[in-house]
Amino acid sequence: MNGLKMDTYVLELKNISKYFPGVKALEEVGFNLKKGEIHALVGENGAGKSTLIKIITGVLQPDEGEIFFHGEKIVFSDPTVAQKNLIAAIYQNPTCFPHLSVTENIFMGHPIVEPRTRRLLWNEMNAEAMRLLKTLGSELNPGSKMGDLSVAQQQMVEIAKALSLDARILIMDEPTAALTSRETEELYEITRTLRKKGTSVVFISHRFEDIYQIADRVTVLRDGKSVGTWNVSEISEGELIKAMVGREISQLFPKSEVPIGDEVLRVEGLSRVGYFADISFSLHEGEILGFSGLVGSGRSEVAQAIFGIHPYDGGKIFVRGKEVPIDSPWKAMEMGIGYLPEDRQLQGLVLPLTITDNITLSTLDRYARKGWLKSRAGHDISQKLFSLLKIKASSIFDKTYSLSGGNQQKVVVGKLLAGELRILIMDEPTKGVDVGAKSAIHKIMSDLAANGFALIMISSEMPEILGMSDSIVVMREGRITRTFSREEANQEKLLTAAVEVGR
Amino acid sequence: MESTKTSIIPGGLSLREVFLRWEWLLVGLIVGVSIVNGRLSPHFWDYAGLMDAMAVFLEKGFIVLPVAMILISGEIDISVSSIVALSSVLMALSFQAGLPMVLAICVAVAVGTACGAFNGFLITRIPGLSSVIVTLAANSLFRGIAYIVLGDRAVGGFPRWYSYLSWGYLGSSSIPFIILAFGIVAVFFGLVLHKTTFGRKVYAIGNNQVAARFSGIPVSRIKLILFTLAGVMSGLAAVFLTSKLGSSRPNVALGYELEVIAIAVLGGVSPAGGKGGIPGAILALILMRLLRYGLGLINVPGQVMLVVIGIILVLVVMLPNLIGSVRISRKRFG
Amino acid sequence: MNDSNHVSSVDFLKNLRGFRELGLVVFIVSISLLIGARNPRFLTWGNLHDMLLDTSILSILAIGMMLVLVTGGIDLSAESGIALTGMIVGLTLIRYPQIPAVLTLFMGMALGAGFGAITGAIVAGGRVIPIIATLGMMYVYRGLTFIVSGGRWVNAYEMPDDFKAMATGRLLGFSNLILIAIVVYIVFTYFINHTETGRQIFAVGSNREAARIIGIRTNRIIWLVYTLSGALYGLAGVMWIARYASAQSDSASGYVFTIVAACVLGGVAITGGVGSISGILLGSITIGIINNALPMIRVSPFWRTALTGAIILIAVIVNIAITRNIERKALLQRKI
Amino acid sequence: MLQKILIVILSCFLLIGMFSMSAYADEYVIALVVKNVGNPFFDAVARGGQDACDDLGHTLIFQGPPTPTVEGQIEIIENLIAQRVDAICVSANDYDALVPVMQRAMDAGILAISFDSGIHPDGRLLHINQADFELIGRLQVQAIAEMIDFEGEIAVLSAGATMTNQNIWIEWMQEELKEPEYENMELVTIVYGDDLRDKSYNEAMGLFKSYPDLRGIISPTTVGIGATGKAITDAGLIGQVQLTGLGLPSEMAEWIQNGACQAMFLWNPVDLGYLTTYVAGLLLDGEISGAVGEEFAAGRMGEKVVTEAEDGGIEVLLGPPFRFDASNIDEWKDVY
Repeated sequence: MNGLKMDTYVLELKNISKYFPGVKALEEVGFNLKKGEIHALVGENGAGKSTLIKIITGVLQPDEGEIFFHGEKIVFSDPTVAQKNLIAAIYQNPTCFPHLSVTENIFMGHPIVEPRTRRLLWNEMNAEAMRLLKTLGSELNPGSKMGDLSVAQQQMVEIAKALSLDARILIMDEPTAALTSRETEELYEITRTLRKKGTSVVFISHRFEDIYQIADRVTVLRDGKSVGTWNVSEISEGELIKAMVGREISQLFPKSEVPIGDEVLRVEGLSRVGYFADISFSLHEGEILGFSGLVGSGRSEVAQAIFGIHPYDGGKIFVRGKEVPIDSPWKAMEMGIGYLPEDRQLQGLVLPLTITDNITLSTLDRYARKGWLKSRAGHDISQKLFSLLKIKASSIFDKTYSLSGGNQQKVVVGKLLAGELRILIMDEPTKGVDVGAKSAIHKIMSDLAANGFALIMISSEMPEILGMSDSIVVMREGRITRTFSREEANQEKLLTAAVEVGR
Repeated sequence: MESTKTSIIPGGLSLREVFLRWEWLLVGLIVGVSIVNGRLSPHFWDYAGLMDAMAVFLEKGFIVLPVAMILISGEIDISVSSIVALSSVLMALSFQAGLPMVLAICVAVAVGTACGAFNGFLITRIPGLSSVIVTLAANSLFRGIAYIVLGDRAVGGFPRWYSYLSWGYLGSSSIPFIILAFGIVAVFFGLVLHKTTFGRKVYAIGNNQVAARFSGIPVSRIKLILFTLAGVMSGLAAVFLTSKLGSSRPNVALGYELEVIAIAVLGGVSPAGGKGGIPGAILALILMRLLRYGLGLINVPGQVMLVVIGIILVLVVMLPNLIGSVRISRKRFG
Repeated sequence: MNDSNHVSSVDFLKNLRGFRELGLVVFIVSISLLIGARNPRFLTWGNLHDMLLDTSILSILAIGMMLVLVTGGIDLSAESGIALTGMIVGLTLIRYPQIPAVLTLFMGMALGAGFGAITGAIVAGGRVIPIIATLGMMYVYRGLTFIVSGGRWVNAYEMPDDFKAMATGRLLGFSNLILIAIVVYIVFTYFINHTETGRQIFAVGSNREAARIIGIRTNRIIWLVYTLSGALYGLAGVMWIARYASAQSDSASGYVFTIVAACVLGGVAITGGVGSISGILLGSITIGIINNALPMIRVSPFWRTALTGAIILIAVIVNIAITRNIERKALLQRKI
Repeated sequence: MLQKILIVILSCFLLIGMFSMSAYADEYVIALVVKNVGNPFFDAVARGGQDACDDLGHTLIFQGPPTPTVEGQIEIIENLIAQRVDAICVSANDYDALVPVMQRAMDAGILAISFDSGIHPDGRLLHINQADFELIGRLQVQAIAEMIDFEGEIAVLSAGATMTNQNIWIEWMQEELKEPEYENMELVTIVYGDDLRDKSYNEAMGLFKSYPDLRGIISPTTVGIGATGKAITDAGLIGQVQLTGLGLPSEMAEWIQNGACQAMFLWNPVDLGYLTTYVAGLLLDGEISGAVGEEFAAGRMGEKVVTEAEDGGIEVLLGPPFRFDASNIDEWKDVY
């Protein structure tokens, strides 16, 4: 028992270093966690946050340094050791089992069993899963298949799983990235409750909102080193940004005013059975049209229908006044429509390929004569975009999996730009992207609009929507509920339209 | 994403370099096997014999090429052997019915094309139908049709020149004609896969089909072409195989489907898609052939040969993993 | 939260997935009635029993294959594993005919588990892609079958009577082999649905990285499924030689395609994560019917191969059509 | 660890290879290429071949593909040509398909002989015929007719649909059945078990069900007759359905003793291998020329004569097939 060591930290990491071939992922990082505190861990992508977490959970082992658990030295040789010591983690991309039920996802690894025969007790587990989900305010059926759930719902299950472990240390890696504001509020509430019960929480986020709402202390990592730890009440947003990026970023949302030009895209009564219905809007040159609404309200589905990924079964699409039937992405791109997908790793990039291969992927036929590749032409274009977008990599021949999230996103944007497409649909363009890259992407979008491009931006982040859009469409359950101009929109109005209170 | 940041490889080996490494391994093995063979049997270094040995069942090689491409695109085709049988049988029948041999050969290729297109059509048009299931069933279906049309008969009596395809030599040299034919086709496939936009798209699909689709690549159409291509080449293989056998029966080319996949994978093609290339597949074909030839020359019984080939297949594929893990652990602790 | 609406439709869909198996049942019943109309003897108890008997070995093999497929692998070595264990047990019986028949079953399982463990070690430890590792081992085990037997067969007269009686004997009106299959099915139903390890197999197949992160020893699980597959083909190998009263070195050549077909028909996803005991049982029975019924309705032997292929293809397509139709209906009912 | 074991195994194989190579010093090398290895029939052939080589002082190479495919045989023959053997004696998997490669062998100055299952005269110098095709075909019909008193339905369960020998025998069976004494008998169907144990067994079971009045089965193939014997026993039809054909005594002992098969036929494979190799040796030594009508002493086989074959080539006939029944099976079951 640790009765004598009352003042020690629950968890203390000292001088942790971790090397990967050729890279120092962490260098003499120190980190500590008090009982019953919410400790935010921030830093740009690639700063080493994920590595640090993997070390705490035992997925990775440090090359140097020591870990103290309740004041005693401990070695987390594999994930089970951490689990036994009641350390649980909720990862950035929900690490779920898509083919299995919610109950199984919650209890995999620590099932409720009949003590003597070790038979799984399904009824007990289902009941417990139901109870846990209820405490989270979710009415998910524990028998549902995980793969059928939305990302936000999966996140809920992940949290329920952490609760079921009754963890003393809970690590949340960007838990709010996929959540809507209302869900985020719920998550804050749950986190505070946990704190009250004495659980220590490590909270990773890119959103300053999260940090200032719930965190007690904040540790900043930069380039694998810890910059420092502060009480949240003692550090301003500006100072925090400065600590993270090592420089000051003046403005996050630089959408410049440009004259709105001709109509380039008009959608009339678009519908797809089971997903959305009666969608109508129009888009003009130089305009950024924001699409707001809860996750699952059908925003992405509309975008993908316009891009030809999934067919629509009713309505019309007009490009520059001419009706065009769009049945494939190929056709959409022929019409000058481009789509930046929400999930850049799954939908946007072919990770094992190089930057140039990815940038030229959708326009391959242009760098070829009668099918034979002329690589030079492609390289030239890539090189140009590489410099233009300020992608951080040694060359255009780097593999995209080795890039940070923000730079990966820039490559996807580059692919879009290479296509010389004039109508761009961007689905969550800054999701999971660090502050620096986020501002860069916003700058690019603004420049594009200034050059007469027409943009649709789907985003779950209110400040982003409000800051960037010329006009805003709000969707709820597959239908457009309201359309706002830039001037009349505010956070409250958007939210009201998204949830439509009093339906 | 941050976690992938951790996997930066120093000096970033490009895919091409990795290919090269694998191919060098195969070249090394080929040299090794040749040396051992040469020591074991005095007949091994007989140039003409070696050429003839390379030509034995080279028609399998014709199928390896498109199958490698299908594997690279992340799909699989286990119906090729049956397509060979059906093409062969229908070619023989149409010849027997009075068609000139040249047209009968066209029939074989046409039948192969149709079978391949049938596979491709089902796989691309019915979402949820995987290539494993389709080609597994088509494997029975095509061979079954061959049995239906030919029953227990064999058809032969082809014109004399037709046997030249598999048995003839180039002029007075000792290079079999089929080696030249295969060489031409192999170069063509190598160029298509490695030097054209089509090939680039195949790799993109194999590495990430969703992203390929989101990038405007017509995934279905390319897969349809790939399966049709496998059919075309199976038809062509049927032409050469029938020439070799001098007659056709519904039970020719039994068991080719797995051998062909084994050779492609030995050549560095990953059944998971996105990896490998034509040069590797060709080297693997040569390696496999030399191995069987060498073992045959010293009269290793067929059953022992099975064991040896099985072990070598596993060992060769395991080798890079073992070397890799040794290197990593040395780096970590050394 | 606004989950409730979405969730109910999801649940609806989930329940309907069970209808995939219903589709198979409909297929089995209708084809049986069709064949019964052509040859009434097909629907007699005696024939149905024979059909189950035919299916017993296949259905046992299908369990092992399913476990492997669920982890995203495949075990091509199963077919030569059958021959090898059968041959070794057969040869042992020549030398020690006094071995009780029941013991041979366990002997086969132990041998098979040993072979499976080697295959599993190559896949899990050597990190060789399953299709190649098991293809290689398929050759190796087949070759070893020739080598251990020296090319000879084990003939009926060399096998002890009680061993042969095991395959022909009946208990409570059911052939012993059917009973063995039933026992295996009960054991594995329990294993898959009610033990932690059983569920971990599905977890590994569903998302290997996630399984590793929560502390499942994924390599051990992968090794385990090949070992279990081995134990089951070992058991099947003994049943095989008992049933046909002969151990040959080329036993079960090409049989692996039949096993995979049974699994695929039963709804096991080649990509891993999905598979159910009831599904593969129905899949095996469907294959059993095709094998058993076509000779009975005097289909020309030259037509059978093609028909088998066509039936598998049609069954799978019909199944997909039904599922899609149901899903579409569910979508139509969704309120927008 | 595993690797070490594998390396040891590998080097063992290489040693075997060296060993077989060291035998090259002898005068002539005669190769016996059989349909497939792992078949006791051909093992007996090999024993006979070895005896003949011992008698004549030549070297024997025994080879065959693991599965009975013509592709496998072509590969083996190509390898034999490359190592310049002096004679190739082949039991063909296909009557036509080996002709080109055997012609190439002859071009290389190699003696080309077929035995057991012949090839077209264009591709051989001589065929060693185990027994007259006509005689074997007719004999089997006569035997089954006696067993069923010249009355009732009979069926044929053959090997693969493409097997040369079986197809010729079946033609002669049909010819024999045209004789008036068989007017009350009817050949209802020919089915194919592909020489696979499970398939042959299922085909036999299918016959019982689709032809309830079936009285007899002729199975002119060793796997088929063995599987049918087992099927008759399992179905409880001993005495009701009669069985004859060509089978191995070792395999058929059980079914002859229990009455499922009253009698069946086969020539002596040891003698067949002996005669084939002996004739090859004599031709190489120049002792005989291979002209029609030539008489010669074939070692322990006694006097033989070169005759014209049915297909236009020349052949040497081994002699009439041997009839196995309950009275003599015990002496033979351990021989082959």
